[in-house]
Amino acid sequence: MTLTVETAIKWLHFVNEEIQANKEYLTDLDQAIGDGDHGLNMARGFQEVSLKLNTANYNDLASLFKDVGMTLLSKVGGASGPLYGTAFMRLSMALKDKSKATQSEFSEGLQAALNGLKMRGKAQLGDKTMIDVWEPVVEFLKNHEQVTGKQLADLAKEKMEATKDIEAKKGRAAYLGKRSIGHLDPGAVSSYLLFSSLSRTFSEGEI
Amino acid sequence: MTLTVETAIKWLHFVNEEIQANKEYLTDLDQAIGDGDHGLNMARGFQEVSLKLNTANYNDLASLFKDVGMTLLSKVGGASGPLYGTAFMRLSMALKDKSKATQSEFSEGLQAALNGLKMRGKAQLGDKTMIDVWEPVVEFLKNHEQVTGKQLADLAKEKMEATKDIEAKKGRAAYLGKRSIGHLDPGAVSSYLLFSSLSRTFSEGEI
Amino acid sequence: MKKLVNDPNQVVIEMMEGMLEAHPEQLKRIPGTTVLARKDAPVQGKVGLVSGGGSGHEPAHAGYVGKGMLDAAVCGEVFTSPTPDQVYEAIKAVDSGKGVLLIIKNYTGDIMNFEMAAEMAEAEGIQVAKVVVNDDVAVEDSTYTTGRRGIAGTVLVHKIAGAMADSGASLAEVEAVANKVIANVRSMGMALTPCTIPAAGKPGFHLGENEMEIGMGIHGEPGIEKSEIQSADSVAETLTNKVLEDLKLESNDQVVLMVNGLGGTPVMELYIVNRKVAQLLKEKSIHVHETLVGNYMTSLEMAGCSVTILKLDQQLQELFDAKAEAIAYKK
Amino acid sequence: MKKLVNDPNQVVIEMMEGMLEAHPEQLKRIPGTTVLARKDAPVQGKVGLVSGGGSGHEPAHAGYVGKGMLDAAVCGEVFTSPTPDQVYEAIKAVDSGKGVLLIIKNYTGDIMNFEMAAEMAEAEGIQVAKVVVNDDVAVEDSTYTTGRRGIAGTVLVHKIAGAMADSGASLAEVEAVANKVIANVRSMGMALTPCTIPAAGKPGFHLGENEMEIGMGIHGEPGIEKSEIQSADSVAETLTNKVLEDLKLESNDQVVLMVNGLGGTPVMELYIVNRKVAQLLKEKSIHVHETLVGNYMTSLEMAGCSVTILKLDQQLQELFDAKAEAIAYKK
Ligand SMILES: Nc1ncnc2c1ncn2[C@@H]1O[C@H](COP(=O)(O)OP(=O)(O)O)[C@@H](O)[C@H]1O
Ligand SMILES: Nc1ncnc2c1ncn2[C@@H]1O[C@H](COP(=O)(O)OP(=O)(O)O)[C@@H](O)[C@H]1O
Ligand SMILES: [Mg+2]
Ligand SMILES: [Mg+2]
Ligand SMILES: [Mg+2]
Ligand SMILES: [Mg+2]
Repeated sequence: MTLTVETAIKWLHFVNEEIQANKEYLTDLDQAIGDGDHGLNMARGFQEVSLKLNTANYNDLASLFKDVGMTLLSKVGGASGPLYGTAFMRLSMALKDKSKATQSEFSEGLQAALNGLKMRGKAQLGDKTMIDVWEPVVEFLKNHEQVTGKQLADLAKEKMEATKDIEAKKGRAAYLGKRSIGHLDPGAVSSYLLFSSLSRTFSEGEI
Repeated sequence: MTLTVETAIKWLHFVNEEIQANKEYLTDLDQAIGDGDHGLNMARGFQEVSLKLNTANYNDLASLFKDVGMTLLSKVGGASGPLYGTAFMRLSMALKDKSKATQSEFSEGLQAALNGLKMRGKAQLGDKTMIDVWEPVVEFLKNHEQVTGKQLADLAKEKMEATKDIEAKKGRAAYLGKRSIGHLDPGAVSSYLLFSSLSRTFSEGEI
Repeated sequence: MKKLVNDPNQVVIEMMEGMLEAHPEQLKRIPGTTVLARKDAPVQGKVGLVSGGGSGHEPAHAGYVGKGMLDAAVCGEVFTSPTPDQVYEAIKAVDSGKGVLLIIKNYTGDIMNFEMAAEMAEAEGIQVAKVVVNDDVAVEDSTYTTGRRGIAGTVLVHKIAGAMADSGASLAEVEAVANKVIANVRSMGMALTPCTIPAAGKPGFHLGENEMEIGMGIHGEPGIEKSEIQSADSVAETLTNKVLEDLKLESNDQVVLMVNGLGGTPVMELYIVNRKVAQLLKEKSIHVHETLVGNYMTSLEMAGCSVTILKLDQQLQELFDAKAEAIAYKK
Repeated sequence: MKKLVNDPNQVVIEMMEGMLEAHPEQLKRIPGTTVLARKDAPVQGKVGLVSGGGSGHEPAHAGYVGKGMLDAAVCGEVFTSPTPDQVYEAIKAVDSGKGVLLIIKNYTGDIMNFEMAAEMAEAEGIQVAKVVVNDDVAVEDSTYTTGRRGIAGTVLVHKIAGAMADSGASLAEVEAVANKVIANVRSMGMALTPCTIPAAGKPGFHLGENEMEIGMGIHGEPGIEKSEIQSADSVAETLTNKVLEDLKLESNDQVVLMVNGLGGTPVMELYIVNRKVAQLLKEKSIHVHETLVGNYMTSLEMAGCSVTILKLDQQLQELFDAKAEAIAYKK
């Protein structure tokens, strides 16, 4: 795969589409084990991202992802805002000056983003957070040279669904203790939408 | 008829019984066109009256009705408290020193009570208040020498039911204007219970 | 019925006990009564101010007991005027020899009970004056009927008459200024949800999922009309316009504005309403001297609000600005 | 959804506008932001105090802006922590050179957003300290999890740290006293009804007609258990005992007691709860220095309450007693 400015923009528009379409679903999930704003937060943030991308011009991936990160940081709020914001800022930093990225460069960028997420949120794999989708997806991209969109989306979906059985240790759902079991983590679902949109960007073909 | 201390006490216990049995009904009526406390107010008041009558001894009607009036005054509150309280105080004053009363003495007493009600509440016949039961009942007792309990109860009932078609001019229902039409006046219903209990006291016979 | 109560028939006494526990330095209970008075009542050389009415409107009225406002509040049963003997006890407890002003909301029951208490007190040689607050423009004012209801504007009567009494004014002077407030204050309310008298155990009226009632009284008495729920702006406009229609303000008039919550409405929504009311007054060049936003005169847990406007003159403004140290009103 | 709103997505901005209209002498908006600051910010020679969080907890936090309490409040979307750029604007607006203390409620989102803002401000050479309030004993405090939530006790941190800052203390001193309050304050809440985020349009959780939730958080996060509705006394006992268990008071200890309403509960019920809480403390010979009863930290229109107890020492007591002139807290 090669990620260009155009494909990145396409990806982010897809993310916005998915988030808007699932706004109520994400909110419902957050009502069950959180405070019911995750859909609202993500929809507000990606709406702005989409607007931004429609009005600005980008020569490189770094400035594109920086804008995405800053927009999410200043529009989403809550727990997910600083997390997704940090992730895209780190991705931007990792892709400094690059106008396109190979799969391995992009995977390294996502690894940096994941590191940022973990640094910011102090969560581990298995805490029932978005990390539970990010970490396996990043691992997979790093360790496989030829990846199809379908493989990526399937993996993200599987890991997202697996958060259902986990007891939350971080984020608002942690207050529920064992009562959090049986519910999907809203942030894991929004992260799944992020990666499934990436898959959609490259349709079913090789990423 | 002759009203003795014993029959008066019997009457008031019957009133209490009827009020307690109709507490929710009176409250429902007051919810429709008032503030929903008439049943609570009357039940609180007559409960106390009943208690009082069980513990005190009376040689004359005046002191008996004075206690009833004072108890209602200090326990009922709202609009109905001062009204029923005043009525029994006036009845007491009219029967000063009497240990029993003839029908004509009692009717004069009720006329004095009615005057007190009108002085206190400034309502007229046709304003959709308890006056709409009191005034015709008192007239009837004054103008007929031999009255059966049934006649009395029937008249009180008829007049009570007639409040349904009236637009309220006094009391809380007046705020509703025309919207008060179609609802019984709660105070007219409690006054009906007062007079139907009187009828019950003398069973079906002559009062 | 979802309420934090014990015995629904004991809510008033238990509330009073809770208030006394919370404010032992400010309040005392006149023994054996439902009267809450200033700890230091009767205050020598000062006209005593007594108000009260049915409970369920908290912080009205006991929350307004304190220096610069009321000397005593009489707590009736929920939505039921207190009885004459209780009001009489309050009058006796606050009279320092300078006389007592009764601030009565215009309801048949309140008028009758307070009147009888006044007669009792006068028979004992206590000077008593009465004012009747009737600020609710939702109800037509007609001499043939009960007239307008007293609602949230009553709090401003407490404030200003209280300041006047605090200044050492005579009973006639305090009465006069209270009547001046009454002549210049107008309110109107609306409700989104009903409320439940604890002892009744079920809501006093019904509003559909998409209905509201404009002109709602503070005991759930119906208002002008039931309608579809409207936006905050439209509600603000309806209430404000009706109040202004009656108050006949001119540009550059000074007013106090109160956006009052009925108990179940979040402060957030009250401020959203205030935003529009303030805009409307600005458009008419009416100057808001001070705005009060909060739960001042409630109806248990009813959701809804009322808008109150008081037209000020120099005297009312100075008295409004005076210090007050009541539990629920500090200035 | 029965609410007095216009566009459900604009409630925060419109509320802020309504607050600015209501309190033009006390508040200013930092242009282009969701920050409400003291009109006279930055106050020279004084450490600046900034708090905030998601909206929907009114009067928290903008209602606590004013002399003796906060210098600025950052208003996030409903139940959503404000973003770092907004918090950063607040820090800049209140720093007089003496540094700024951030008072953060312990939620992942708040911590992260405020932390990032602090990093931004520090990069600009502004001294920033942070304290994290975690008074809610309904949640187990474990280093492996998110830890306890910050709820109504936060208002007492505002009050006491505000008084300390007002005295001219240094940033380190203000931070230290804020941490002392945090170490000595505990709360627990319960709910009878859910609440609805305006933009979500439906209640955040469900409670049956006869159910309540003990340990409910102020964003509708579930608590310890759902149970049948209990009496006010039993609720008071459950909350108080859980708080006391954690606070380990001794007889003759002095405390501040707050019985806080969650927005939809009438003041009457709060006093009924207070009656029992006061009794329980008396039985344990714990002396209540002052009681606060009212809606201090709400959850939109949720019905329910929380009990907060702060253990005082000489210093905390003096600072608690100091003057405060915030919109929603006057002393
Ligand atoms: N410490 C954390 N690390 C990683 N992800 C987290 C953490 N805390 C929360 N999250 C994620 O954020 C999501 C909730 O986001 P959102 O509802 O927008 O914020 P909030 O919880 O502040 O309301 C959770 O579902 C979870 O995936
Ligand atoms: N001015 C009046 N004169 C006579 N009866 C009245 C008057 N005002 C009210 N009432 C009676 O009182 C009844 C209401 O009593 P109640 O509900 O106990 O008092 P409140 O209206 O104060 O809540 C009405 O139904 C009516 O019959
Ligand atoms: Mg959330
Ligand atoms: Mg009634
Ligand atoms: Mg009543
Ligand atoms: Mg949130």
